[in-house]
Amino acid sequence: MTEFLLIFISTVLVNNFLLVKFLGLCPFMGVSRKLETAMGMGLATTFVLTLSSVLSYLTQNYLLAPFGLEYLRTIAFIVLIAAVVNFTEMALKKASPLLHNVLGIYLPLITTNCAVLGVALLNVQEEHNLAQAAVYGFGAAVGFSLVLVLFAAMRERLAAADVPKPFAGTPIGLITASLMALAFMGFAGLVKV
Amino acid sequence: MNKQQIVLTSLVLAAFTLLGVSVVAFMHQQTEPLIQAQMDAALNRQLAAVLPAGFDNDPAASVRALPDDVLLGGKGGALVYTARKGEHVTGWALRVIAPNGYSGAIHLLVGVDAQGVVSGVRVISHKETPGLGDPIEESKSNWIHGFTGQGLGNPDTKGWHVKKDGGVFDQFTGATITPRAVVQAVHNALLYVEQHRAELLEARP
Amino acid sequence: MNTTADVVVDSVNKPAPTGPAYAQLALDGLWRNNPALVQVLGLCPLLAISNTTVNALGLGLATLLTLVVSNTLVSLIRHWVRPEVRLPVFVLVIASVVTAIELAMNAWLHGLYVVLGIFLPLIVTNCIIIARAEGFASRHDVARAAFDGLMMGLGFALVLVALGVMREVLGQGTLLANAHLMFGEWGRGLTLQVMPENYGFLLAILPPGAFIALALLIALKNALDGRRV
Amino acid sequence: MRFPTLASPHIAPNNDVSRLMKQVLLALIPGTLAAIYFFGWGVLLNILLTVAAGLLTEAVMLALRHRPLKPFLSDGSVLVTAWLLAVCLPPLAPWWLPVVGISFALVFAKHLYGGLGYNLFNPAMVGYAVLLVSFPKEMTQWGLPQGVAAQALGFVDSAMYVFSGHLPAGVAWDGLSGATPLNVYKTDLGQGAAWSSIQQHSVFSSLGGVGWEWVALGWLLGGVWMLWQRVITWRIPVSMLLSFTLLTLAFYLYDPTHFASPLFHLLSGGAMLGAFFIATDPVSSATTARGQLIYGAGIGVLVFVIRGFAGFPDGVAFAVLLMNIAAPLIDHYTPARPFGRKKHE
Amino acid sequence: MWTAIVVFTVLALALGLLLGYAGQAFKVEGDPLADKIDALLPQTQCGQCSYPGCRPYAEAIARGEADINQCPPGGEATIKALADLLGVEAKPLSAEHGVEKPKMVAWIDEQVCIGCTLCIQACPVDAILGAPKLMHTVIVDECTGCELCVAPCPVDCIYMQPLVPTLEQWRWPSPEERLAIAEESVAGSVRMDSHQHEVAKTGRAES
Amino acid sequence: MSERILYRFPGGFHPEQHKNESNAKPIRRAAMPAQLVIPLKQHIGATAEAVVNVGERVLRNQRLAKADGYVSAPIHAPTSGLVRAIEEHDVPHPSGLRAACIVLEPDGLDEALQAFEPWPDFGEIAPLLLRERVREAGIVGLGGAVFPSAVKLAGTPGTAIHTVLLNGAECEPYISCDDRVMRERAEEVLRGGQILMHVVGAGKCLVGVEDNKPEAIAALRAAALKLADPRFEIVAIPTIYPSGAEKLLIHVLTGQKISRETRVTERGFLGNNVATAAAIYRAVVLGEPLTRRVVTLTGSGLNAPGNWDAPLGMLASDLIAQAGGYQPDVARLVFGGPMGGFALASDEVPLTKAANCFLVLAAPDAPVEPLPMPCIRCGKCAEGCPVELQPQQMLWDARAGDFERAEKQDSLFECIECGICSAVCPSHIPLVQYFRYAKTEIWQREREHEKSSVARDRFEFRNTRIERDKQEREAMLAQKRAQLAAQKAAEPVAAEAAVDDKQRAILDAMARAKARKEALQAEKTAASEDAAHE
Ligand SMILES: Cc1cc2nc3c(=O)[nH]c(=O)nc-3n(C[C@H](O)[C@H](O)[C@H](O)COP(=O)(O)O)c2cc1C
Ligand SMILES: Cc1cc2nc3c(=O)[nH]c(=O)nc-3n(C[C@H](O)[C@H](O)[C@H](O)COP(=O)(O)O)c2cc1C
Ligand SMILES: Cc1cc2nc3c(=O)[nH]c(=O)nc-3n(C[C@H](O)[C@H](O)[C@H](O)COP(=O)(O)O)c2cc1C
Ligand SMILES: Cc1cc2nc3c(=O)[nH]c(=O)nc-3n(C[C@H](O)[C@H](O)[C@H](O)CO)c2cc1C
Ligand code: SF4
Ligand code: SF4
Ligand code: SF4
Ligand code: SF4
Ligand code: FES
Repeated sequence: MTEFLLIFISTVLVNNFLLVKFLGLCPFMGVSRKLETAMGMGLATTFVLTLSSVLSYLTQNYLLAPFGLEYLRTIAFIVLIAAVVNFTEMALKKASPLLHNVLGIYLPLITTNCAVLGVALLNVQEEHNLAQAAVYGFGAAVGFSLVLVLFAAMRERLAAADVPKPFAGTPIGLITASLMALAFMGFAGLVKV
Repeated sequence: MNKQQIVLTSLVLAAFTLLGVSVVAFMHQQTEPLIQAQMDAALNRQLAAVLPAGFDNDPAASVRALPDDVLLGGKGGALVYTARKGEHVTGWALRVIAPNGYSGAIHLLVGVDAQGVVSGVRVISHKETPGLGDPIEESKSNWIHGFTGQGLGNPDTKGWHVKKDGGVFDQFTGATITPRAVVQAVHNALLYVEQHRAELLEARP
Repeated sequence: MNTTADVVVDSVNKPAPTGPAYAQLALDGLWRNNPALVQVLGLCPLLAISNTTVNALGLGLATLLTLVVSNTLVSLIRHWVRPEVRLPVFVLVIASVVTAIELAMNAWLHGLYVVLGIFLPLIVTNCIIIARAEGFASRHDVARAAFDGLMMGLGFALVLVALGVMREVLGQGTLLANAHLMFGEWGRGLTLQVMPENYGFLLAILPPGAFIALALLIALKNALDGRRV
Repeated sequence: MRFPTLASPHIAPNNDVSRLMKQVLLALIPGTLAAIYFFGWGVLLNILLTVAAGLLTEAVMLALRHRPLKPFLSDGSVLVTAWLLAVCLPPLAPWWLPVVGISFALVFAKHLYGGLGYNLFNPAMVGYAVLLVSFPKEMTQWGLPQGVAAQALGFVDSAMYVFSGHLPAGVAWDGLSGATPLNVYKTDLGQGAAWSSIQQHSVFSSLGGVGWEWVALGWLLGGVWMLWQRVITWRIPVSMLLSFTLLTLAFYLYDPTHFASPLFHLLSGGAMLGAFFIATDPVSSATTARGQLIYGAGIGVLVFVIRGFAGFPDGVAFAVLLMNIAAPLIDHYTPARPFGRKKHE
Repeated sequence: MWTAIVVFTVLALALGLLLGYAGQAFKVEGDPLADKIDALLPQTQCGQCSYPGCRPYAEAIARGEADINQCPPGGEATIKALADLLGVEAKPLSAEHGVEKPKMVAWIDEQVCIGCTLCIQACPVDAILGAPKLMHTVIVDECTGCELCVAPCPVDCIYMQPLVPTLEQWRWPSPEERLAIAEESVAGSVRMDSHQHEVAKTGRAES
Repeated sequence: MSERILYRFPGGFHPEQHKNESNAKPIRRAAMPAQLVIPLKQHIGATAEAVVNVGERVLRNQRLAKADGYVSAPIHAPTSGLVRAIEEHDVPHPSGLRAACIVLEPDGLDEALQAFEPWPDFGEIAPLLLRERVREAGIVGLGGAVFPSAVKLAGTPGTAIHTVLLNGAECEPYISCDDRVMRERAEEVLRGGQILMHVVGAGKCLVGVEDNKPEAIAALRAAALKLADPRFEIVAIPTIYPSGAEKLLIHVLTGQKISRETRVTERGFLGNNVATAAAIYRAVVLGEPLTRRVVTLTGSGLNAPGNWDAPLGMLASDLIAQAGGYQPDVARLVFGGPMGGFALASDEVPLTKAANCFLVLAAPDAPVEPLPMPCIRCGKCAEGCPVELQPQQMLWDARAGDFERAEKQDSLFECIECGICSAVCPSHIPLVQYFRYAKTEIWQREREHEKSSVARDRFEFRNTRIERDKQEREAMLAQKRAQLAAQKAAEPVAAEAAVDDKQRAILDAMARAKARKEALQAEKTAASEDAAHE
């Protein structure tokens, strides 16, 4: 249990995907202008990320490894992710049209979110087992969503700020992200592995 | 739902998969031996840096896992690479762990010659504070070269400490923990070699 | 937004009825619609792999190559792909290209391959590549698609290298450190000590520094554009 | 007859920003005096350096942004930021350290956001954190307090050292500097020592650390005065100190060998300064009443977590920055409950 | 190599079936986005956006063909609303499409009007009353101020006049506007030194 | 009288009182000026409709304009004279816009009309009739909100009023007209209170007066004793601005917190200003319509501050001349008090029913607007806000143009525009200005949105019409051709008629929809204006 907790804390706070590992930055910068949007994106990503973390683990260990096809990992994973995303969309539409309305537009964006493929690849690199992969994927997603939502709230406050012209928009967003990363460095050493 | 469409779709996708995978698989066949060679070469370069010069075997290939031992860091995963000249063992490279760095474990490769003298040490990975604990890296400072030529009696046990603790090894300004941990780990590796010399000389992977 | 630019370009450029002029494509990729500075895509490698010039150069070139090849292939196959599977097929093509490049780098530039780590396979999800495949290559002829890939790739790589230079010089005071990873042993001689020996503003090579460096570059571009407009 | 139509209300204002800032500066004096007494002239040098460089940076940035110099240079906020950063820096730090810190803080954490009032992060703490991660060597060389240090430097010698790095003959750097109590605590605990044995170290005293406790009490005094003057409200300092004390107490009671007493935690490092002067920075903190309680409590928890379990000896700066991140969201979820409205309306 | 090809072909076939199914299931119906955009446009129907009316412009935005800053009557507020809806950065009004002007209404000089009905035909919202050979009047409440009736008038008797608010419709100026008004007003009514203007401007959000 | 437990409302502010300048001398009766300018709208709601013609001679108390709708009030002549004009004239309004006024030239005879039958024994009169009298007499709230009193008296169906509240707080600095009215006409005020209790069937009348007016409290208590009516309770409340705001006053007196959505009548309270009560007394007992009011002329810019009983329509310049004219360094003219009032550009504006004060400030007391600095989020404004808002958040919203957030998240419309936040802000930000702007901007956007929907409907309708016309024309052509070919006649006419019917039906439907929307809109605006002033 402690082990899972440590993995979770590590992925959410210490090695946050966005601020430390630099994965998933495009949607981070792109869909963080409004709090509501950011929440939708966070929810959708959490679901897809956790699911694809587990599925990619299975693919790696039951499809690629037995046949010695590890070198085709990237292809297998990305196709898998595309499928998962497509499916999520479909399932959502069937199960809850309301939720689909909220999340629908974000789902396609997730295919090209580095974090999803990144989690799959890192699971392999860190030699996680199934349960670890699941926690790792979930933790990464929670870390992603947390930072995304906090960032969106900050950017909303920036709307009235007197930001110098050349820095308005993306640059000041990046500066904010930078100072967030600086603050998150305070968690360094929280989990010693 | 149009079934024909679906089948067609999947066929198109399959066709492109086939194409892509074939190309990659072909590429893989071509590069596989090269990659293996590159990986060996990289490891060999590392080993050569710490092992005493003049071996003629492939130390990368003569690798053996070592059982857990506090002297090796106590976290498992310790390895030993043996260097030989002919049948004669000229030294070992031990992959050990310094468990008590400032921010966690420091992974080391410690080269020891057959006489039990350090022939070279390298840090493989660490999480110490950049700018404070990282002079242990070879690329950042020469500090790590300070071990070369030292053995168990030279200096004596008291000397195997950082200067602040009365030993002979330098610490860094503002950072004692990291060098302390490394010195201790190297010393422990020497002790391990001393205690298991016979075993190390004989064992073959 | 790419589409908007394309429309404008289309209307501006009369002599080439089949698509935008090459000069326009070059201008777009390198400056006006620069993938990193304007579209703000491909941020992950941009920030993760720009701590040294050599890493930046390595990944920049790999991305450039991927873009050219994938744009070319996508343009070639654009007529045979059904709309429902367009995205998966493109992704597949890109993934194949990237894997091939990855294998090649592993074989011939092993040191760099190790340093770039997972960001090499992650080129697959670099949003620029899919964006160009979708937004440009799938609608234009092979030559233009390839050229667009080249220019977009160059635009990206140049920004990546600029970031690498900024961060390396500021952060550790050197330039082209570890050049041997890319150029082999003779590359060691290329490393320059730009700042005094013990210099080091670590922030520049830490994560916060990456964000700031990119912010400064984008702001610089905005300022330059602003003055012209 | 015609008259100018100015905005209501039509009464003269009785308060302004620079007055507020001056009150903060006044409140900083007791703690600062104590710090100078215990840690030497380096503290004063730090303040002079940050203030000078801060004013210069502010002026340059205002000019670049085409904003009027006079009202903003005289609002006093730079002085507060500079002063607060200065007292967080190691005394006798090389001159460029405070200069780089304050310049970075004002440029990146303040003016790129639009200057006074618009920054999302506490500029002083941004300066401190940037210095800490960029120059850990310089940032961890702390002067030993009066009574522990073997020697002491006069003002001129201090200035000489700060600007040139040369000590007068016969003075050794080791006699002047050493680890702070929190650093000793963190390091020794990390190496497995017990709290009781750690306390034997010369920098510890009965309350906190030698000197540190008086400095902390100085901040407390200034803070209480600010409360009385209504410069700050009680919510942030009280909730922060409360959550911090409760946590340290709980852990201390649970395992007194491995956790220090709440008293030590409160009276060492930046806890007091943080509670009254830094967490209370109005611009970057939460502003709703309920939000401020959450914000303060969050800082208390984070200081405890970072001091106790993460890599840095003191967590105040990072805790404040982390809660700065959360402040807009906290404000969003603690909206006004207008007069007469029920909770869930 | 052959294992690879076989394994992946099977995988692709399977996924392809699923994706094909998904592709069929997800055919986009209608364009709800265009409706949402149209609801934000001022419905002046003036065509300054270079589209024949608000709805076509809304559809163009929804298709990603038109930028959000092309509607001068909507001005800054509309651009901001569109930016919020679409999750993009707001930008200043595109100069080539025009400038934001105060709200106007058409007024017909009835002495001059010859009753030609050309303006009636031009008005997109039927805001002009009148019959052939009779003088025409504008229904002020219906007029959107699109100016489309001005050009067709053969005797140039249609003028655009600023819409004067009634006491009920009057809106307080924002403090920024107030300062701007004060700046323009006759000297002596409000005196401010130049740096006060500067400061007032600093309070204004840059867009 | 037993001591009542008083409650403290959140926030609040202690401005300098400046009451002594004007409250020392008794109310003086203003001399009739040469001209009266009587605005047709002196109340919240629809503008009254003039019922006299230019050139017509009118008598005092004669009705000049009739109420136009339920939420409206008639206007009566304050003296006899000639109607010179009905035209646009400067009126006291922050916009500086002109509005329709009746210009009356007094003939000096002051011939009166007995407008209504006096009802000294109002206890015998049916409440309904009394309410009608209040309406006919043109009585509106004199506490500032000028809401037609008869509408308020109708209460909320289904809830009984248990307490009549007479608001004598007069919390704004400088103003003392209510103070003088309470001192000099205490009995009228209380008799008015009795009428109100009778109309709404309340068993209690609370009179809240800030404790900085001890003479008024004493006078009221003496009057209550004299009337020997145990239902009155005269309560001295602490002097904190804005204790006169109705819901805050109720909180002070009873501890109840009533939110904006709830009308006080729904909780069984009827609140009226003390001067309103006195006016109701005069209308009922003496049969006089509302044609005069007591107004405070005060401030350091005046030579002789004091309170005047003046006819409605008298220009401020005439009033000020009677108050000894301006000091040489006069700098500002404010309509109302210094906290909630607005500055006037000209003194050529008439006294209206809303005018409780003309505040004339000399330069030293009328600081140029101090430099606004950026908001430092210090929260002083929130601390002072009596309705527990977060002004700094609303400011942020208003500046970012995020009106939706201001309204939904930050409850902009709860703001009572008391001005405390502006007064205490260390950055000197004119916060209330932002809120007034934001509120009116939101209304304007709603209006524009309405208008654009209508425009869309009309545009689409026109397009379909054109399309149909075209088709019809083509159809006709085709038919003519067919006719020519087949020589048939009767059918097409019927078809055309049918189309016409359909078109008319659509037009009718549109007109109906429009009317309904307008009605809704008008109601909403009236309601929100009302709320904003409460
Ligand atoms: C942020 C921070 C990071 C540190 N990182 C290290 C480190 O990586 N290695 C180390 O030996 N000491 C590190 N230290 C310093 C130790 O806490 C401790 O001060 C030092 O090891 C004691 O050395 P000294 O006795 O020379 O002062 C760090 C201190 C701080 C504040
Ligand atoms: C908020 C804050 C307030 C501080 N106040 C003081 C102070 O008053 N006097 C002082 O000498 N050091 C002060 N410091 C310095 C910190 O206590 C010191 O940086 C911290 O203990 C880290 O030093 P170490 O890492 O060497 O332990 C302060 C630091 C922070 C972050
Ligand atoms: C900020 C504020 C202050 C007010 N102060 C007073 C006051 O001092 N006296 C008063 O009679 N009404 C005051 N009012 C108006 C009351 O809320 C309420 O509208 C009035 O008492 C109703 O009586 P009326 O209809 O007779 O005017 C104030 C309103 C506001 C919003
Ligand atoms: C009570 C109070 C506390 C403050 N604390 C800080 C602080 O911790 N750091 C800082 O940079 N400025 C501080 N300031 C100054 C000012 O708010 C700061 O410069 C702004 O953040 C700059 O926009 C403080 C001001 C006040 C009134
Ligand atoms: S410019 Fe605006 S108002 Fe005019 S037609 Fe286009 S969208 Fe409609
Ligand atoms: S009357 Fe003229 S300006 Fe008004 S809507 Fe019709 S065409 Fe446009
Ligand atoms: S009082 Fe002024 S500066 Fe303080 S929070 Fe309110 S608006 Fe901002
Ligand atoms: S004006 Fe509005 S926001 Fe300001 S204090 Fe008064 S009620 Fe609160
Ligand atoms: S490069 Fe776009 S999300 Fe990582």
